Amino acid sequence: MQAGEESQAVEEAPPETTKPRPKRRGKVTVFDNWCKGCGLCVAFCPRKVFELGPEGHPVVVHEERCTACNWCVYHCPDFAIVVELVEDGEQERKTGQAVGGRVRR
Amino acid sequence: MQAGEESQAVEEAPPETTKPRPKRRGKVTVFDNWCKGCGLCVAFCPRKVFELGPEGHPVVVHEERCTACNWCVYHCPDFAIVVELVEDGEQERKTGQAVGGRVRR
Amino acid sequence: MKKETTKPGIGRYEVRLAGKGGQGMILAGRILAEAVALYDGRNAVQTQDYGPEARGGASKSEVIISDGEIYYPKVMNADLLVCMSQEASDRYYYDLKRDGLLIIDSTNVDRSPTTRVVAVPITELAVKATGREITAAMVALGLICGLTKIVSEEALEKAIRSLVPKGTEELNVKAMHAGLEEAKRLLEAGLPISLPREL
Amino acid sequence: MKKETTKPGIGRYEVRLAGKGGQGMILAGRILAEAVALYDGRNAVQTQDYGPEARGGASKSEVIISDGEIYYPKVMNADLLVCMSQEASDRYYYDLKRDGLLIIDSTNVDRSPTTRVVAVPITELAVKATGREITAAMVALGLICGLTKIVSEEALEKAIRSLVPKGTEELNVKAMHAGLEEAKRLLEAGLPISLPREL
Amino acid sequence: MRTAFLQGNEACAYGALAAGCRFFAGYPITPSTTIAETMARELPKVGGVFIQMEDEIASLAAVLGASVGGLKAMTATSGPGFSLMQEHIGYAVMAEIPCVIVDVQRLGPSTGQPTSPSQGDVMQARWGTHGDHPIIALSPTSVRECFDLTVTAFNLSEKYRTPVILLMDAVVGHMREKVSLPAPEELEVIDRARPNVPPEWYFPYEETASDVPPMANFGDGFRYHITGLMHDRAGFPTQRLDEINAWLTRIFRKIDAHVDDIAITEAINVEHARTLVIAYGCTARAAKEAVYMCRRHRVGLLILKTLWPFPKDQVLVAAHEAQRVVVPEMNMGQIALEVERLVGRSKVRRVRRADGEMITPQEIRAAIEYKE
Amino acid sequence: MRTAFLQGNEACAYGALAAGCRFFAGYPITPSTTIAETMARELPKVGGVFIQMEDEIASLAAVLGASVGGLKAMTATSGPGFSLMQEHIGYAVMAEIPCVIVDVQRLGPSTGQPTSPSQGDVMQARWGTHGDHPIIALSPTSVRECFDLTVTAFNLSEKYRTPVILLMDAVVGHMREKVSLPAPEELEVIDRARPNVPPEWYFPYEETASDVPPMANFGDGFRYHITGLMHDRAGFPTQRLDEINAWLTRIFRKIDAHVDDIAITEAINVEHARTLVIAYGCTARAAKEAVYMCRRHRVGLLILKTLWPFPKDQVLVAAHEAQRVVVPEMNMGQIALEVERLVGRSKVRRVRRADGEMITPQEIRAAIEYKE
Amino acid sequence: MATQRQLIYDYLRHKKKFPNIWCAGCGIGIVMGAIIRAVDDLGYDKNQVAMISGIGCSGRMPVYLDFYTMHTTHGRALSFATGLKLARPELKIIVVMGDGDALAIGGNHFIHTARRNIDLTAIVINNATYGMTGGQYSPTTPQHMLATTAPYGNIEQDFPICELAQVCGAAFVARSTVYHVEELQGYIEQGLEKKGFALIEAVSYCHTTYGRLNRLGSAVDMMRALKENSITRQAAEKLPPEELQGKIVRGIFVDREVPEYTELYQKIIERAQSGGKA
Amino acid sequence: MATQRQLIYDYLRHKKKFPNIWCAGCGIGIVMGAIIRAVDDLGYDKNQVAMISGIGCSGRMPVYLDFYTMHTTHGRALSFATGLKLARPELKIIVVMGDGDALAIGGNHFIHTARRNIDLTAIVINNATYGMTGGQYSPTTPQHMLATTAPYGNIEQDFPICELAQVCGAAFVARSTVYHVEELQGYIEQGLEKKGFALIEAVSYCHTTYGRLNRLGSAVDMMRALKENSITRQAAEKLPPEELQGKIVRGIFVDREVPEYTELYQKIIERAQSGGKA
Ligand SMILES: Cc1ncc(C[n+]2csc(CCOP(=O)(O)OP(=O)(O)O)c2C)c(N)n1
Ligand SMILES: Cc1ncc(C[n+]2csc(CCOP(=O)(O)OP(=O)(O)O)c2C)c(N)n1
Ligand code: SF4
Ligand code: SF4
Ligand code: SF4
Ligand code: SF4
Repeated sequence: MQAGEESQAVEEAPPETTKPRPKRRGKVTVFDNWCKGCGLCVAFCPRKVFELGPEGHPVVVHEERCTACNWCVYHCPDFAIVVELVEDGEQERKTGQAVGGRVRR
Repeated sequence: MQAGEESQAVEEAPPETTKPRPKRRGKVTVFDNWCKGCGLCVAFCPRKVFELGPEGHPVVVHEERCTACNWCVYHCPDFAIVVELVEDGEQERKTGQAVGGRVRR
Repeated sequence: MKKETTKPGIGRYEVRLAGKGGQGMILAGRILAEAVALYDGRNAVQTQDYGPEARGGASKSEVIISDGEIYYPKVMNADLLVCMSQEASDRYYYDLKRDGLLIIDSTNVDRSPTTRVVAVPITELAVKATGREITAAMVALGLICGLTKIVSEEALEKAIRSLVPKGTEELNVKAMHAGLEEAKRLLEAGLPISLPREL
Repeated sequence: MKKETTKPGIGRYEVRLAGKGGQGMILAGRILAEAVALYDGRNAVQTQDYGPEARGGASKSEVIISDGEIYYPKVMNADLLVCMSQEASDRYYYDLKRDGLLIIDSTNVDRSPTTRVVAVPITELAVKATGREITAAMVALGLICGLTKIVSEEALEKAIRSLVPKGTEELNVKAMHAGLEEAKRLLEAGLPISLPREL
Repeated sequence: MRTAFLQGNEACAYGALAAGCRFFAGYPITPSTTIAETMARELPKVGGVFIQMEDEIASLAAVLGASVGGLKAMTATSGPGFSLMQEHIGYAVMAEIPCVIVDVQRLGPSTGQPTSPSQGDVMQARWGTHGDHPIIALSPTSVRECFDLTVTAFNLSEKYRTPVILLMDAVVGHMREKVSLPAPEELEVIDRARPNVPPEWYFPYEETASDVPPMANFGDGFRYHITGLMHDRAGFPTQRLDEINAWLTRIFRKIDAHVDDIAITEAINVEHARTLVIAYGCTARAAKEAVYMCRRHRVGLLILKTLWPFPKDQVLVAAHEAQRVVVPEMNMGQIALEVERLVGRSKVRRVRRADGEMITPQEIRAAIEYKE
Repeated sequence: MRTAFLQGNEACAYGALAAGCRFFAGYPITPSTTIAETMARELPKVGGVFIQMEDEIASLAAVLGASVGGLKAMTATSGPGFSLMQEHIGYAVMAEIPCVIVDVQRLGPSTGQPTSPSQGDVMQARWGTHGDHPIIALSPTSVRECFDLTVTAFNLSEKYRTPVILLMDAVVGHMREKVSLPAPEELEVIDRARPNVPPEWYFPYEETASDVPPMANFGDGFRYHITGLMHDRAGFPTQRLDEINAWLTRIFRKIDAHVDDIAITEAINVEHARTLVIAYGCTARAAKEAVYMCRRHRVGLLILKTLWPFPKDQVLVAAHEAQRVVVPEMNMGQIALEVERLVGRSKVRRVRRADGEMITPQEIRAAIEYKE
Repeated sequence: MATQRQLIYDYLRHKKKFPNIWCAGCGIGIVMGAIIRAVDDLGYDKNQVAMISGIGCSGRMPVYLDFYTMHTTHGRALSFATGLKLARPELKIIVVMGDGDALAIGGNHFIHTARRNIDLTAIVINNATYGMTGGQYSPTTPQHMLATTAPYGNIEQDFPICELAQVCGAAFVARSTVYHVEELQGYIEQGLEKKGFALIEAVSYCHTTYGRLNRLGSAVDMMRALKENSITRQAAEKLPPEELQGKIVRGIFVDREVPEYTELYQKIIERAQSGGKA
Repeated sequence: MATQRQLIYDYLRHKKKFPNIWCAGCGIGIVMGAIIRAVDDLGYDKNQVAMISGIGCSGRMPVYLDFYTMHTTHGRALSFATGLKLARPELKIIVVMGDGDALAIGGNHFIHTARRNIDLTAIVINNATYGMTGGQYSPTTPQHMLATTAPYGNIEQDFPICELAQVCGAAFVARSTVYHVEELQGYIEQGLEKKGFALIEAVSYCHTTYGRLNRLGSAVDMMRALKENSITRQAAEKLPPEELQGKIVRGIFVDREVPEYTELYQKIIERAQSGGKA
């Protein structure tokens, strides 16, 4: 993104989202051995994909809701989340794409 | 003076001043043992009261022109000049008075 | 020049509490030492070691208890070693006394370095008693008190009340009692425990 | 290990130029030393002392001249002392050699510490020759050259030309010549002057 | 008498307050920070001032400014900060400004190991600033001594108009022990001698019988000059050799001639000792344990509470009959150098460790019992 | 060979350039400033960089940054600035970054007497930074040696990956002498060993046969880590005792095991000398004069060009038959401490002066001829 | 753009150094993520990038990144970086500092480096406290807040970091927060591309010390506060000063062309070598 | 107002310390005159006034003045003064510094002291160079000018001293020159009367080093330049930026009410003593 533009503030979704299954979907992986259980992803994921597990680590409970917005990826201080983009249907699994970020030149 | 006011820039007088003998007059003393001969007083005295002497020190050559403006007193870096105020005529010799300077409270 | 005749090491009892930063081992050591020193009227010295990762790395606290003067302030050969993490257990077991007492938190330690060990699910007990993992350190203190008697129950409770954050006193005392009860249970079961020799 | 046999102090000639900051004594010392070392092909070491008042306080420059190696770089007992101020004369006279040569600038020094002295109105000569007080140092150098021959005229002139500020070469050389002439006059008059012993 | 269970760092802070310290300026650094934190909390209660400065250089500068203003003042730091304070330690010596500088030694060099203890700054305390100067440095071995020696540090600094360095280590600084603190009336507290002449007659750097000229505080009507330049007895810059030498001689004499008053040691079984252990700081505790372990061997122990000026006479006396002198230190051998100089190199066995771990009684015992 | 009439400070700057120095960062201070001024003029001519930093702390930091980038780098200062550099000297030791630090000693402590010479920073060079560390310090006696020892300083710093301190004094620094400077091809110039392994195999702090691991420059494709913390062979922070001890041992050994290579002395008539004079810096010149004055008395002279590591063996050999060892210094006795430790206190006579005046040959002669 | 997996593999010293030492939820790791994405986005070769830090929690960042990395002394990172830049003008140098590091002990180097306008990208992670040493007040701790050394509340004004860099002469100055990490990444990219001194302030309150002492809640609560209490410069301009109190103003403060130091020095070399006035 | 004779007698250590060590024509003495007239004008008791300086030509001023005087170390005068002020809040403390002293080595203390807004009157004598050490470039040497360490011309931007103090939070900031000594005196008076940190920049070019190297003529010529190249803030506002190049802008930059440090600290003492939150 061009600096100076307002960053798109991510809105938190209502706890039980009733929105249809997103077009852009993500496959979410949490590395438990790097995660320290700070809870940022659980609290801020706009689609409430995570819940706090018994060990204090987030558990992916609603992967189907994930829009691959990458909020959690960019905000996890411990590099413990990877979200891979899954285009609906047959499409090959693709690399996650930035919401913002400057286009590579 | 109140800071923020423009300081009254002292104008240099023409070398041979033809102005009448000033009302406010000064008695000018130079302490040779403190004076280092920088020449500031000689150059800037608006009434050209000084000339550079053979030893490199200023010599008071035209005391009668002195208006006790105190330029030399305030600018001599060596505290080597004292100008005492002489009111015209009979008046007792008085202490030099500041052109600017805040009034004592 | 002063000549001293006090025998050193008389009744010297060495305790090491080891775990990870955040498990409260340093506070626990301080509570134990302060209980002994201020309320049981004996001598105690407490020291601590921690890494730069004040909140995460290895951390240990040592308490030397004695009726006489305490010179060397660190554990030479521990009489009592409490390990709240696997790393601590692996690392510190080596200087436990032959007849020393090893307590491990079996919630966190899978592999014990020896079979002569009192394995108690300390963290689990804590969560059960108070709902908060962080009170495990108090459970451990209760356990120590109950098993070794190096500190009196009253002193320990006083020290806990004076040193834990305001508002959490009851919670922590509750955890201590959970430890005490577990100790009682263990003693009744007659597990292989080496208790303090003198003092 | 190296064994040295060179005799020290052979032909060692010690010069001190003393005055006030701003009189150019440090530059004069440098010129003298460089003349001797670079153009007369002998050895010279030059040192200097000055106060924080680089521009006003006491200042002195010392030059040791020798055909051999020079160890101690400072004046022990001056063979030649040039004093351009009263203070310098009062202060440094004490370590002039018994048969050393004392030159004072009689323009600035009123009271000479001894009668065995060559008193020359150096500053006055400078003003006369060049109109500039600051060239007094060059007059002094000319005088030294003429009286003691410790430096050759050619070497001195070369050194002056290479070290004085660009554009002032002629002025300074003129001053030096004024000094040389005064020396000639004095020698002809046969004043009591002790000249270098050896070298 | 007040019994408490305290950290060495806290005891140091309480000692300072008891000694009359009313100003603290510092910059946080492990393992000294709790001293600052205690002072931040306690000083305002007694009307004193705590300020956290932008760095250690400014901290010691502020301490010196406050001391000149008449407050007893202190700072506390550790290795890297102590290095930064060196210029101002020299200034304090030169201008003869009382102050106390605490260095809670951690493992160096450089950032080293911030949470590990060490005794690596002993020689730095003596030689860290440029130019020749005497210094006083004390080193406590227990929490109670952290209190006591801080009081002593203030007393000596006021008495001798000089900076005093308290060389703690991360063991004694962070150790908690039961201590009984003396009541205020039990303490001897020394305040700087103040001039008893009218201001016109006052010379702030005058020769006096005690070698310590009285010190007027700024604000008390004595308008004098202070400088880091060599100065005359009035405090004004001088280049006169006689004045420089007079100052230099006095500044050394005021410490050297009073080593007896300054040098604090504790001697245990040193009479007729064949083996003498010399130790200080936390290592002295290991040494004490070791010496008692070897009771049979005619082993004596000399604990140095004063490191600088070096307690030369005490060491010479204690080592008189010793065939071996063991010097354990948590460094590569610093005090050992002085000991070697005094008793001869061949007699000295160093026990050294500079990896952040305490030397154990066993290691010292091994050196005591070692057969060459 | 190029004959010129130079100041010691200028010769030092030319020596640096000849040794390949291409970076200078400094802050002006009397009497070192002409070194900076010469470098400001000369460096750009050879494509090098001069920068005046905001203070001495930043100056040494910039020097270390530039050295890590691959340039031979130097700074020059005097007492007060040298005190401020202490923290970064420790960093350079810890991170093993080559650099040369010139201290043109002036009279201290504190601001002292900026225009007067001294040898007051000798112990500071050894002990000024916190924590245990070895150091190399050299001290020239003449203008030519200012050139030569600057070259040596760079060579040693590159060879041993360590900061080297050049302890000049205001006499040699400001003295002008005729010198013949060697042509570039006559000079031995040593560059740091560079890794000859692929980047993946490179360990910047590895144990090597020479104890000095090769150094990769930032920008050359070796992406490694540098820290002032105790570190492992890869440069990453460690708390492991085995790694800390390995580092500590190596860092001392790389200097101590090569004292022969580092310790430069000049011995004059020391065989069978009954009286030995040990001197350095400008004082060595007075000593030489004095020794020649007393030719008849079996007087020898050992001039120390290397002060640290202390040339222990040379001193012991030279003092072998000596009944008296005279140590003249322009301080209150600093090198004398080491000499006393080695040859015994009773033999040593100090000749000391710390008022800014050079010690004279006569004063040394008096000590040589003194009858107890 | 590379995937997160790829980024981790490419830019992090992932094999040995993780998990990192920071507290759970600390924003320093978030800044680190923004940096590697910025570097990747700009297509820099890793052999072209150096990272220099001071001492503090933030100062530990270089350990984790596979660049030329240097963890220097407290407060002096910019001075080390200045030397390195002059020796290696071709390197892209990122300097990471805490607020205490950059502005307390390091304040002088901060203003002088900005004044020289030397081509460095400096990132100040402003956590409003000294994190590493446990919560003392720093030059950016807001007035009245508590700190372990301000048990009665902090009485000092805080530094306006961006305004300071601007007045001193920096070429690029911007502020964002770890909540607005994509914006932050953009500023870092702009800073890296700017020829001259670029200063980016990344606000990331320390919840462990500053947050706990001032009862500001968990890492989650403090992250939410960054979102709710911050405002863009554009929006800020429209607000009356009272309402701006306590708000974090985000945006670019300066973006200007100023002659850069290493380039100016190159001209000096050319002049000297062509026998110019010495 | 006292006569000059009286001022000399009252405020100068006239018996022993004169003539002063400064070069003939150096403006430092002129500033000194302004200071004693200001103190006299305000009617302060000498026993109420302290002067603290750093190292440099300007740093020698305290020797000559009959106050409590302290010549500290290079760059640190403000830190010493901070300690003294906290110990003796009743004293009027004047801190005299050179530009190198205040802004090169002392830059950090400068910005922090301004930020704390502690009641000191700081006078920076800006002579555009390091006078004492013989003419090296300082943070106020204008770009392109020569210095002994900038033989090819200075390539650094110079610090805007007044703007810097202002951004950091000083309560009073003003600039004048030694030519406009009465104006300068007025500012010093205002600074002394201001509760809070007051910064007065006195421009006084060093003709001995800076002037000579740059061929700017004698002390007289450079004094004339101060007159001719300076302009008031009011007038400056009306000029286009090009015409302001190289001009010295005189006037008051800030004069505002900011809570003062020693007063705030006094409140902390009161709170602590009344058992307030610790
Ligand atoms: C010279 C010096 N002084 C003090 C310290 C101790 N110290 C380490 S980190 C730190 C401050 C940390 O705060 P900040 O710079 O804001 O970084 P953060 O930890 O908050 O990221 C201090 C004071 C040090 N290492 N060196
Ligand atoms: C730590 C330290 N570094 C350097 C010096 C040398 N020094 C003395 S005065 C001075 C600078 C003088 O310039 P400035 O501060 O502008 O004052 P001025 O002499 O121009 O009045 C310097 C660098 C010193 N005394 N101490
Ligand atoms: S201004 Fe003062 S010092 Fe200068 S010439 Fe005039 S009297 Fe002398
Ligand atoms: S007071 Fe001075 S400047 Fe003014 S007219 Fe008289 S002599 Fe001239
Ligand atoms: S202490 Fe604060 S700044 Fe440091 S890692 Fe923890 S949360 Fe981050
Ligand atoms: S060198 Fe410059 S600033 Fe210093 S006294 Fe001389 S003219 Fe004034």
